[in-house]
Amino acid sequence: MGQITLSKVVKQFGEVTVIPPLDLEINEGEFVVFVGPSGCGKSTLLRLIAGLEDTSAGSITIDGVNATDLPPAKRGLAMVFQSYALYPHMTVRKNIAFPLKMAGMSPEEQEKRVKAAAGVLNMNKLLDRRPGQLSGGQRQRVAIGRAIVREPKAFLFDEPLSNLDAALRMGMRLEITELHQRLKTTMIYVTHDQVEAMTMADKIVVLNAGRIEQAGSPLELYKNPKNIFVASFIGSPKMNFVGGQVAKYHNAATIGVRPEHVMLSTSSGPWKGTVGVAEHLGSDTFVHVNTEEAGTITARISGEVVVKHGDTVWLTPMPDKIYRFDAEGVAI
Amino acid sequence: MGQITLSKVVKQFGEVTVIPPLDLEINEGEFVVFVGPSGCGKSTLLRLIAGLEDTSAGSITIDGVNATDLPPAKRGLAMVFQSYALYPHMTVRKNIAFPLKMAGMSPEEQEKRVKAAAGVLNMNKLLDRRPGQLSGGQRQRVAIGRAIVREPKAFLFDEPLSNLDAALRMGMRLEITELHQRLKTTMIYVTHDQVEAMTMADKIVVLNAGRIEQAGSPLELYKNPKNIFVASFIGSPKMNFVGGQVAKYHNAATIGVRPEHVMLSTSSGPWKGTVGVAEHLGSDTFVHVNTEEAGTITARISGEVVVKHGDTVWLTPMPDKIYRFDAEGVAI
Amino acid sequence: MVSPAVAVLLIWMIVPLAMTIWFSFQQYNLLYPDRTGFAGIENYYYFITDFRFQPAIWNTLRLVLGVLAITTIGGILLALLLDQPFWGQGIVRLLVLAPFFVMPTVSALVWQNMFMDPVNGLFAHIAKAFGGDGYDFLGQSPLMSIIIMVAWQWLPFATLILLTALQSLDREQIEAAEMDGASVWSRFIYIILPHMTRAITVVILIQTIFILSVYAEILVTTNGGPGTASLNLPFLVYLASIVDNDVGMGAAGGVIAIILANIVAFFLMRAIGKNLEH
Amino acid sequence: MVSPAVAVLLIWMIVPLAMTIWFSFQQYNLLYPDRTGFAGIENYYYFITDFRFQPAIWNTLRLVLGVLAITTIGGILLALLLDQPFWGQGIVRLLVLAPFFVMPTVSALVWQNMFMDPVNGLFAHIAKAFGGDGYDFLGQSPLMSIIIMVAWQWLPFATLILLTALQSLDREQIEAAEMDGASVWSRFIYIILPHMTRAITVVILIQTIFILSVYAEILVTTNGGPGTASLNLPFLVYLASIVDNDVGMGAAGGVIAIILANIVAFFLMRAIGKNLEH
Repeated sequence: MGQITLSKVVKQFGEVTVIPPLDLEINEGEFVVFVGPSGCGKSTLLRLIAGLEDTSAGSITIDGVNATDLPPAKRGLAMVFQSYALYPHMTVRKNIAFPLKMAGMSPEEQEKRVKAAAGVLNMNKLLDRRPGQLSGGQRQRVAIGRAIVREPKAFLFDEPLSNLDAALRMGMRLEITELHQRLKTTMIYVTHDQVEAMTMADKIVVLNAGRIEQAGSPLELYKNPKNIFVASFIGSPKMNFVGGQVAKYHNAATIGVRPEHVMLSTSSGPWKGTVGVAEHLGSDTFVHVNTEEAGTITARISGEVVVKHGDTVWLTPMPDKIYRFDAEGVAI
Repeated sequence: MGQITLSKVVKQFGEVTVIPPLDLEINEGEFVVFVGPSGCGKSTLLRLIAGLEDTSAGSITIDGVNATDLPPAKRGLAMVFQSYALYPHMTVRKNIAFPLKMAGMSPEEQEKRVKAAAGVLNMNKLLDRRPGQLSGGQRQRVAIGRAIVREPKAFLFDEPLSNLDAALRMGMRLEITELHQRLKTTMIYVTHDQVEAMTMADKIVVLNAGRIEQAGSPLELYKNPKNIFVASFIGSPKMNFVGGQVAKYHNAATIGVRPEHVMLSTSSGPWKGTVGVAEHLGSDTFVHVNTEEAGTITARISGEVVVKHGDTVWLTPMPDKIYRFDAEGVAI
Repeated sequence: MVSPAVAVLLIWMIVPLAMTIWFSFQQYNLLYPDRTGFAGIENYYYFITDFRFQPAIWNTLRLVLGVLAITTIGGILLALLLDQPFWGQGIVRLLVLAPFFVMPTVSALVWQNMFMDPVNGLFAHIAKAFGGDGYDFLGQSPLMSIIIMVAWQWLPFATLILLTALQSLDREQIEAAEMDGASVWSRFIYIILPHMTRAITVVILIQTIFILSVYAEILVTTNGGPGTASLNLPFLVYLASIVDNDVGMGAAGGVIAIILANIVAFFLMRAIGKNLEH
Repeated sequence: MVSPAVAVLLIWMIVPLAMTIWFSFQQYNLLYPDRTGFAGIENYYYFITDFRFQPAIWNTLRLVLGVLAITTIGGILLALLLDQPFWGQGIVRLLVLAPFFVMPTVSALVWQNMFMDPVNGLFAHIAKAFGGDGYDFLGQSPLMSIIIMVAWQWLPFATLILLTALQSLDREQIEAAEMDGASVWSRFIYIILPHMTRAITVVILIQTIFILSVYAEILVTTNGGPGTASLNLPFLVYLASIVDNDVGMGAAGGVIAIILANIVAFFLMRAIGKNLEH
């Protein structure tokens, strides 16, 4: 259960077309991440699937049933909101039980399901608190709990980690991935952070101005980006792009090479430059080098090479890791 | 200019001692980062240096002058606040000129300095806007501009990037580092994010419960952490810690090994386990393996090895990269 | 620096209250200036045993509760209505507020002469058009008439505060409830109403303070009558002090009124205090 | 669903205003019930040319401006004071609010009889203690006396709103200004005052609405006199309609008062509108 098909879905707000006709297939049990810069329509797309926005044209099918005109509650989906959207005047227990109460379930059954969900998310001790007394991570967990109890066909997540701090984000990322492995329910996840997309997704859908730029597995997108947009969006630090003579030499309008595919030498190489900023992460160092031939290039060096501001270095892109793009930015 | 010495500085709020006697030397032109979990006293320490909090005991010397009892304005330091603390009813120009106006500078001189600062930070076009009309990154820049015009002896930054999103954070990190290279003024920077600390600092000061756990260059802390606290705080993903029999074999209470120093094999090794979550970043993969001998271990694999949930794998820690800690958590 | 200023402040604020209490224990009638001195609880005794006191207390309570019921329920309905998007929203919102800017005296006159007048009032005309007879609102149901006048004046205030509260409700909460299968009614009961609780409290308490001291409307229209049918506590204090010239008894009535108001004030302070924390 | 409800609403809100306007163009004096019919602008003409009209307008303005000056400046000072940490803060804050909960009638009586009375008032006693003479506040400076009474009542409201605004000021802004070398005075002028601008606007406008219709205080104490020295617009409307029994002229005065109030309302709406956006 949890097979969702979008067919020629269009969304307009007044005169503005936010999503031009768009087709998308989400398979049962898949973890799909919509990723893109802000304003790319990823949240709107999620809200169309949830039924919180009406489609202007096209159809949405959930498990073979046309859901285009169904109200949100009848679609059998559960959503975790960016603001968590917990009910502030209810205890955690009541928050989680709310969808069950609305479904007219008996109090005993409600309590049983709440206990089960609390067990899964390890928050039995929080049940009698109110949202205002919880930390960001705990609220996040309650919001997920409220989604789980309904046993939905699919979970929808709208940037659920954007309000958490760096360390917590990593932990929750892992927890959601583990949850998916346990429940095996379809999940659709919206984020602007490509790291979240890469680490969590079975399938990433990269959106730009309402269009799907590319959809595929994380490694597929990393290895074979269809265009400059995807290439620059996926991977951290960002891919280096070089135009002009250097690109022409490779028969392309622009070439791209990822920082991890640039070799740095203190003696020789095709691109000579001086070190600007060197960011030491311990495990790696990101070196930003100002070259004459190729502009500012970021290189990632593993381990022990020590370079510092002002050093002269030479860079060599790995020949088999160079991406070539034509004048429209499409990969050749 | 910009030499700051803290000598036996103590801070108490009522009965609670936030900072026990603490000594610290900050050299001219250094980029020092105070890092630690929330509540470790890092912000309080910065505010003591700024003069926004009074010291309960001890002395603070700035450029050889005892500044312990000087009011903030007389210390010649400039601060960039976490909330940016821009004056909302003034234009950007007036915000930046405010310290100059307070110093009684002539309008012409003010305008000249504002223009210069705006040039450095590339925000000439924003001068007539108000803070409310700016994006997070632009506000950040204005706050830095307001600090620059005063030509202070040292800059103090209080978690300046915590309100920005992931992509912007990387860019601003680089900009602040470049600014430091250009101005060569002492900078003291507070953050809870070890990545910021590692990439920006000349010297990292790791704080815990008001005490300095360790101070040194990023690579020094990464390579030779003094104790478990520092070892687990520095580096991403976190160092793996193993106790029990395995540690005893190495004559230690606990051993630690970083994910990048764990080798993964599909055939043999000392620690056998099954893959839990595998996070694919493209350039690397973080594999979380549940082992019998050593609990859950995270390994970082570069490049192409493909493992997936449920696979059986064997892990080998690199023998010369194993950190040993005694029962008190101190490195042996 | 702070302490002397605070002391001056306390005197400024407290002395009038203290003086009222002091006078309430004095013999002090302007008609008999020679009779002075300590009166004990005599003033209180006479004020409370006055045949008009019990009706006044009951009328005060009826007035407050009646107006509160109309404005709070009406205000919630209006706020829900005005929160919907519709054409001409801005103008309608402005017009809803209009009664708030009409002076109480003017409002009372308009209602009395133009609506409720049994011969020439609008209601009488409407009744006649349907073959009925003019009803003497102020004569037959004086208190209810005053309740309607005062409620008309305060409805905009309640609406404004409740609308503001409604607009501060996180849209995502409503959407979450929608996804959770809550009907329109359930969303109102479980999400919207609890969200507005604090605003409703504030509306009730602030209005109570003002409605406790309703006075102009009674003076202009019914003068407390017929009999004691529309007499409330502030009006009784006015009658005692000005009409009967008994300052001591007026002061005693004032103290009773202040105690009543302060019981309300206590709750209002707690609500506002919570708001400030928030 | 929305449209008919909005229509009913409009009628409910607007009809009383429309009726007032209609009556203001009618001959309608209760003493001469046979004289009826369209009066043109006669009512307005007589109301405006009444010898009491000009003093009433000026007194209304003086009253509003006087009270606003005292409450706004006093409120800012009090708010700054109460924002400081000091011992007994909670109780002092509660007491500052006390006058707000005293009914206007009671407050007027207290001031009149216990403070301002030239023989037995507290001020007279103090003056005598210093060898001076009792000053007949209400006789000699009736308007100023009323301004003091009303300001005493409204000061707590102003203080409360301004204190709330002050407490919402980001501490880091003050600290930033401190580091930028701003003195206490500069911080007040450049940071604190601009931050409070909106709250000050709200205080001024809301108070204006209420002070425009001050009425009970005048009735209880001076009755508008001596002469026209403390007569304001609502009181003149009251005199015209009730004492002179001329409903038409009263309605004309009411319309003028409503226009005056609506000019203020216009600005208030804009300020509140901005607040709601915020």
